Amino acid sequence: MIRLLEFEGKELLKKNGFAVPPGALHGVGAPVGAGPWVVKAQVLTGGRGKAGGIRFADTPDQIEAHAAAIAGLTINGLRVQEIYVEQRVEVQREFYLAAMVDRDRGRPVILACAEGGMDIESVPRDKIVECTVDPLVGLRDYTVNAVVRGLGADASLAPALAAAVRRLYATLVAEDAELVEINPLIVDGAGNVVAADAKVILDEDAAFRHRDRKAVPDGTPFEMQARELEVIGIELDGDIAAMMNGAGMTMATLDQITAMGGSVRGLVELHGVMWRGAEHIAKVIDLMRTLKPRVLLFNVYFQFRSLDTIAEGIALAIGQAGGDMPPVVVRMRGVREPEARAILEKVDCFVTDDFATACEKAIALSKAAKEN
Amino acid sequence: MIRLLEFEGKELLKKNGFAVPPGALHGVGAPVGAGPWVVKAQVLTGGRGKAGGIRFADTPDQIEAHAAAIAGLTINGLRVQEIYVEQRVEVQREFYLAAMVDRDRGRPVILACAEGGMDIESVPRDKIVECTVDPLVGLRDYTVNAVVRGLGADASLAPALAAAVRRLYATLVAEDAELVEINPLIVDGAGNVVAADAKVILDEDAAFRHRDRKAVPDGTPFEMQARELEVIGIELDGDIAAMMNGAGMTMATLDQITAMGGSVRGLVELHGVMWRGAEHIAKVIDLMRTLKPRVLLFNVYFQFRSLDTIAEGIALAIGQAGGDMPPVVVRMRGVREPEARAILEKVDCFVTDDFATACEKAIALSKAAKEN
Amino acid sequence: MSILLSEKSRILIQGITGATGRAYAERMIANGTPLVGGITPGKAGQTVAGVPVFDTAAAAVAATGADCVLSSVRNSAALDAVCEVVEAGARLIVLYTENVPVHDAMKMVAYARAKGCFLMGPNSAGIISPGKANLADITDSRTRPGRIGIVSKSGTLTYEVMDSLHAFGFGESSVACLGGDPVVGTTYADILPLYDADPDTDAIVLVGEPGGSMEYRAAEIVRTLGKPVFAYITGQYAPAEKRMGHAGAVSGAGDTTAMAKMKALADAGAIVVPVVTAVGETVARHLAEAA
Amino acid sequence: MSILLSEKSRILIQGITGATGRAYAERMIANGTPLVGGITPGKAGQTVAGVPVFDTAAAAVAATGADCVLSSVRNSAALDAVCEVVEAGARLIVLYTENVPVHDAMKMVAYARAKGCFLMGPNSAGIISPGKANLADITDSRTRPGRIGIVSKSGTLTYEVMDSLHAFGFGESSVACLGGDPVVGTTYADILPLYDADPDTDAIVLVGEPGGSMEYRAAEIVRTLGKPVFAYITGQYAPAEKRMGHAGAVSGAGDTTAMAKMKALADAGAIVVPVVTAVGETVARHLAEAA
Repeated sequence: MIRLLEFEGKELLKKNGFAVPPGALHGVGAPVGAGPWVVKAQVLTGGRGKAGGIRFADTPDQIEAHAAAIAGLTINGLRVQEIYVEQRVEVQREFYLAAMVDRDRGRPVILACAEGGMDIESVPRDKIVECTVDPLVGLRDYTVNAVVRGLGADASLAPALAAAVRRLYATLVAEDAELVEINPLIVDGAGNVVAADAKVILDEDAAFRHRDRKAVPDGTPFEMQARELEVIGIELDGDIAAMMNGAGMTMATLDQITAMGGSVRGLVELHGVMWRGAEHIAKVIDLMRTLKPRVLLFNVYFQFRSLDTIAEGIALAIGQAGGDMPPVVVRMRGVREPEARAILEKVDCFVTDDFATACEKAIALSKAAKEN
Repeated sequence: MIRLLEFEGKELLKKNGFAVPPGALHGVGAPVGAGPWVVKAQVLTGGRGKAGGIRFADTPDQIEAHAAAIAGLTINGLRVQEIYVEQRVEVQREFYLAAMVDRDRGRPVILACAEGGMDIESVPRDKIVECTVDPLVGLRDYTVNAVVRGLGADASLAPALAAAVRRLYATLVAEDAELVEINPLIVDGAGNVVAADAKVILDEDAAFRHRDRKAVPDGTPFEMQARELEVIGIELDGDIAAMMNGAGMTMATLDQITAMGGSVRGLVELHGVMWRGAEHIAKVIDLMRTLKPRVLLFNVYFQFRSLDTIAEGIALAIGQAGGDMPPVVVRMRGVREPEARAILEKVDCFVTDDFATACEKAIALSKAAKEN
Repeated sequence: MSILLSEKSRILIQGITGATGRAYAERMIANGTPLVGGITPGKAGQTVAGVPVFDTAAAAVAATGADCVLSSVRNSAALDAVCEVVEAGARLIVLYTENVPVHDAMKMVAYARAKGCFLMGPNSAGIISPGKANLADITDSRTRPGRIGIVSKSGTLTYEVMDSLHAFGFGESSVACLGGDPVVGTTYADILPLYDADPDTDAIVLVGEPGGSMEYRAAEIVRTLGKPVFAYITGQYAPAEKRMGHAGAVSGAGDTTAMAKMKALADAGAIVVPVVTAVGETVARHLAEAA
Repeated sequence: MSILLSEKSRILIQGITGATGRAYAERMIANGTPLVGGITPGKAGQTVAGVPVFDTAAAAVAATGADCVLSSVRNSAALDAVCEVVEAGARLIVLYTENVPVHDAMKMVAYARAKGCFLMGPNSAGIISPGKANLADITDSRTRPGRIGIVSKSGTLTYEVMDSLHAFGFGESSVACLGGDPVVGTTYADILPLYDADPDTDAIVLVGEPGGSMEYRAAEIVRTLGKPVFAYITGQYAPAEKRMGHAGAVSGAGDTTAMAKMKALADAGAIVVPVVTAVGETVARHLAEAA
């Protein structure tokens, strides 16, 4: 899931044939064209307007003043990443238009509303037209026409809006996007259809089709570092850092610890890096230690790969850490279990083959560590 | 079914990204580029080479001599329509490659053979690779690869041939073609993949997607004139000219007349022009009379449109022809039958509501006319 | 009973506000065919022949529970129209439209088949279950309820077959016209087992034509059926390689001639009738002998 | 018996000449899974683990009569691979590949469904009918033939469920892993009726997760079943809006949380198990009470 900032989204829309207001990042040359302008906070959250992240400027001096003010903002807990300055467009009419992947229905869906510019979740459901597209036949005219009717515009605008709907769907597919939301899509003073905002989420799994794309998924520093190690990391605020194989096991371990009265500091799902060997595993363990957990828990069950690698990785990490290691609990089951056990006998850790026992032990150790 | 001459087919291939040898119609400016050249008869039949319709020229004078000789040729009963002069290409390797609509399977099919330049019907069936394409998913790599393997070329040629296969399929779909056959597809001296011949059949029903296309289906003058009147005409060499509604009725009438010992001079299927009114029907009847049939037979059964129009058309045609009209037999059934009968009572013709009776009468009249 | 279409069907007309659509709607309502609505984009809220018009197939199906559609749109809109009603969940579609591009036909046929929808056509004269529902260009008064099932590629020839059957006292359980184009959705092989399973059908009349292999697949099915099949193949004397209006009727390769198909059907156990006017008599003779 | 996969299945491995494909092939042959061939373009004529390799799925199906495929190809080739085997007529496909683009997943799922093919995945751990055939990354020796049917989105969690069942003397009729991605072919709603109809399955264990609505559709089916369904939903304490490796496990909107799903399943009559390690004990207690 790669979320784009507004200006990145607009670049992508422009590349796919949409008209967008002329603009540039603040600090990159002079402001585009003549004023008036809009100075916009670039940040991956909504509600920018209310938070003072969108301001109008008539002169270059005003741009500077607004940019300075916006640069210091934190909106919904996120710091403003960039400042974008674009020409202000005269608005004749505003619509809401979006295409997204509906994961439940397993189909692309197009959403349209005659009223644009507001939070779509606050619009009554019956004012939103929702049309799915069957990937077997693609976007066809009957769907385009139904969406355009949903926008409720004059007949004279219908051809331009139909073209925008086709372009939107083509963008969703061509860019492997999970969401392309234009809110508002506007009709400007000259009667042109222009994308005045852009919210785009891309599918990182399709990177092989977009080699030029630099994947920039967001997250906490821990989560970003985990991604660099090709594992999935999630940061929480409890006591135990746990490493599992498989998403189901990861969630089940979180469930089990929580249900038994413990708490979790962080989760790492390592499925997919086992082939990298013990040293890579040790690096992941080092990363887990940066969370300063009270206990490290490993809960792995391998039916295809063998357990030696993970055991070697754990032993390596314990050895390298010296005394700076929190207590370690290992639950292992599966292929080459006796061999893996033999490796771990040489280092200081608690080993079991039982899921519940491992969680119990980790909770007890974390509570003991807390009391000290 | 619009069949294109070689040079028209090559223009279409070029438009769709294929390399073709540089060439031009004879008489349109100077020969393209430097020699040697090939001078080719443009005619809608195969076997041009054996018939002397394809000749090599090293000098402009030779081109003129060959063109004069070819212009006079009749190949498989068809006169040469145009003469095409193109640069002669050095052939390193020849393949057969075609895409067509397989009407039986209801799918596009791609045919490939490692041996090109010969009549594909003479190639053993097991040397031809045949792959259908499911229109729900389009042409996919597994099919492209299977076709390329079927061409049996070196791995170094595979990417260029794969591109040619994709282009071929895209041409079939984009041009609404029923057949795009390239025989031979060649690898020239420089290693380029070039379409050295082109046989293309287009679907006239898709004319609405190709407004710039001038539809030129072929046929006898009678058949072409019928088409101009928006009916389907077929010329045969017997005695009775018959007009029916519906293709099934048309064939059934031919069957019935033939089975009962009669013979047919021509068939007209008028479904689709009924809304044009009596005068148009009369024009079609005038066209039927140009076949000089011994009898005119009408066999119509309308369940949706009413019979008045056809009756009026027949009456009009008989009136306009004066004494120059062959005997007329009318079989009518369906909507407003009494009204139609009343119209025909005023002119000289035999009317019945029975299919077999009408055929019997028409055959008797044609035999009587023959004996005179 | 009947096949595919009955008095319980819930029918929509696609393009109901056009001249042809309106004429069909009025005829259906006048003759008791269960028409429940129509589709014309931008005309929602209107009524035609007393039934409501909707903007989209999805809205029409949601509001009326329709399961059958008669589609009479221009050829350039046919692919779109069929995809829309297939996606909306129609179980039976009659596509009356002629001159549909063959690439569009291939796509719509593939889509309808994938979704388990019976598509009659393109270029189908329709389907009728006499006395129950009429989704065809066949006049209600020219049909007669009865126990013979007809399946035909041709529309007009079907009139002859019915007349011939009526002359010997027979009527039809259903009449299904597959459509004259070479690529159509529903084929003989799909229809024959439905008639065989229908308790109110005693015998089946199959009307075929030269070109294509659809009649050969039908012959394979005929072998498996319990009921007699009477087959008439038109175009027995048709010139080779000529196009007879129905693009399907191209008798090209040797073994797609009418004669070859008649032989294949006879070999499979069908009773082959040489001329269309003899269908009724042949059915009467055979059923009398069997009784 | 078992569902979808049995000793009569005829199995192909797509990508059989790769390292993973080869490993699967050797394990299958060693454990008696009816592997009949493999597909790798350009490698026709080779053999792997004693079975023949073909260039195309069509050739492999024609030569071997195969009906099931295990596909282990790179993510960029997955859509192509699935389309090829669906078109070749496979009835069951396990797509083991992870990180398949969601647009590709939508296309392959639509195509497989349209053709009536059971697609497990993308990102499925596979399906196994213990003692008969193994099309999964689950070791044969860790399974035990028996009368409990398992259907799960997760692979690893399925190991825990089996261990928990084995501890109480149970075994599995089949184990079907749907795949961890948000868009997968076969769903709980497809599998549950198969277990219900299987005479050799006594009870069903359903393992679900937060995100999506698949478990709600499962609950609707649970109401209609005659056999007891035991449901464990993982991610009960998962933070909202976090991605847990399986892209599907996004607990976003309020009502796609594990807790909400547990309630829906309980309301539909399923026996909800709060922790995965308690599955075996719960099944044992319930079946003893019922007996």
